[in-house]
Amino acid sequence: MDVLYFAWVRERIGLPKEQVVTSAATVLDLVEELKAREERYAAAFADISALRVAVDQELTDFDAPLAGAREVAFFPPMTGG
Amino acid sequence: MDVLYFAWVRERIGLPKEQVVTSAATVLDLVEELKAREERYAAAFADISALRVAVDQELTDFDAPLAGAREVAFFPPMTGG
Amino acid sequence: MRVVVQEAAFDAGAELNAFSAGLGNMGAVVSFTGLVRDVAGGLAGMEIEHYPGMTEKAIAAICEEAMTRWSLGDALVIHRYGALAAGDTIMMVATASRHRVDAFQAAEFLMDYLKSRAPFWKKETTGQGDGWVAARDEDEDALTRW
Amino acid sequence: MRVVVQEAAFDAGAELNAFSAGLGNMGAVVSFTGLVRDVAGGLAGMEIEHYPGMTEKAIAAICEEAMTRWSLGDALVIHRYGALAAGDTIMMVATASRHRVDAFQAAEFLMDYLKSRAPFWKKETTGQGDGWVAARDEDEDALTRW
Repeated sequence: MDVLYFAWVRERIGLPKEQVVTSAATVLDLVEELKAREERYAAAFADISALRVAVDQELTDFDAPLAGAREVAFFPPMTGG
Repeated sequence: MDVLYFAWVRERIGLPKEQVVTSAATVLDLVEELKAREERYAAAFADISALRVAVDQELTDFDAPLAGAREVAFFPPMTGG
Repeated sequence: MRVVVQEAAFDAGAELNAFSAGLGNMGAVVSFTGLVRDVAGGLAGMEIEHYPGMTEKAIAAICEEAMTRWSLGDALVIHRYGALAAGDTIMMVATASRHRVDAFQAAEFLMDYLKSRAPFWKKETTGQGDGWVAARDEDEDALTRW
Repeated sequence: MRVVVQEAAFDAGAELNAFSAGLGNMGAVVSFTGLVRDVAGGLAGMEIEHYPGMTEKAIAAICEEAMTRWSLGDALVIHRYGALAAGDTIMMVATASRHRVDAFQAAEFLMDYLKSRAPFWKKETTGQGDGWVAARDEDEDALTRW
């Protein structure tokens, strides 16, 4: 599965995209796996209320299932317009 | 006093502007004077609820006083924009 | 603040760009453009009559009211009179503010007041003859929200 | 309906004119233009990051929602990403309708959703360094009215 990071999440983790092999059932499970890896992930995901997530390019919640997902993206609240 | 007519009021009365010598105390008094003149005025002013009036280029009501007024204008509801 | 009442055509896009270029520190620009539309089909043209002298004063007063009600960096109104054809630009309004809500609200306010309080009258010409455009009750009612 | 996400600068006035020219029978056009503003003074520039692929889809979905909610003849969204300078045009929205209320409402709806639901992130560069622009609570709250 491709995992993408944008804005300050990308900066904290230090890369825009990576391939992750996971059997995480939900977005939140994936976040817990990533946080357990390294301090930079733990720092980026310390407060998920400050984050948003998209699964296959659709905004969703952290309890969304990951079955069949090809792409998960984490980022702060958007500031377009 | 200058009396001005716009849009279909102008068309019914048949002129855009005329000088009127009057001692009418209010706009309504002036309207009654004009209606008494000729049929075309009576036709134009038949239903004053369909008309608007400005005294010295400020929108006002038909019971507005005319003391000191230099210019009175009659017209239908505006359709700008 | 700029109010223009003119017979000549104008370039709404060029006006929008000039308005935006002069703003300094305002990030939000809203514009409204009104075009002659051929509702029923067969419109040959439109003639807009106005009240020279009162028109400019009435629009300036509406703009000043908008500037006091909202936090605006600038406001622009251009309104034509005389003969227009289907598709022609009749008028435009532009407003600028720091946050978009002010610019949107002020532009709607300006339009609501221009529709019913600025002395313009539209006459449509069709193959069946001429007719003065009737004021819409909705336009008068729109003023009650401000 | 046209959605453009691009790095290059664009001419908002020319886009407004092209949009208005293609409308046929719609008399009301509303546009919103967002400019880079230097709120605190000393802004060196802005960098806008986005999510290629999702961005276009998210904006198209927002536009389609607007087209179903209001009676619109057309809608346009152009949004830039990459490096911008103070005063640059970041994005624009345009809507067209027969009566002005639809165009105004739809433009405000598009802006409210673009602000908080299209995947763009702004970073400001000043003499004191870089900083991501924080989302405003008002922008999130604005969505509740639709």
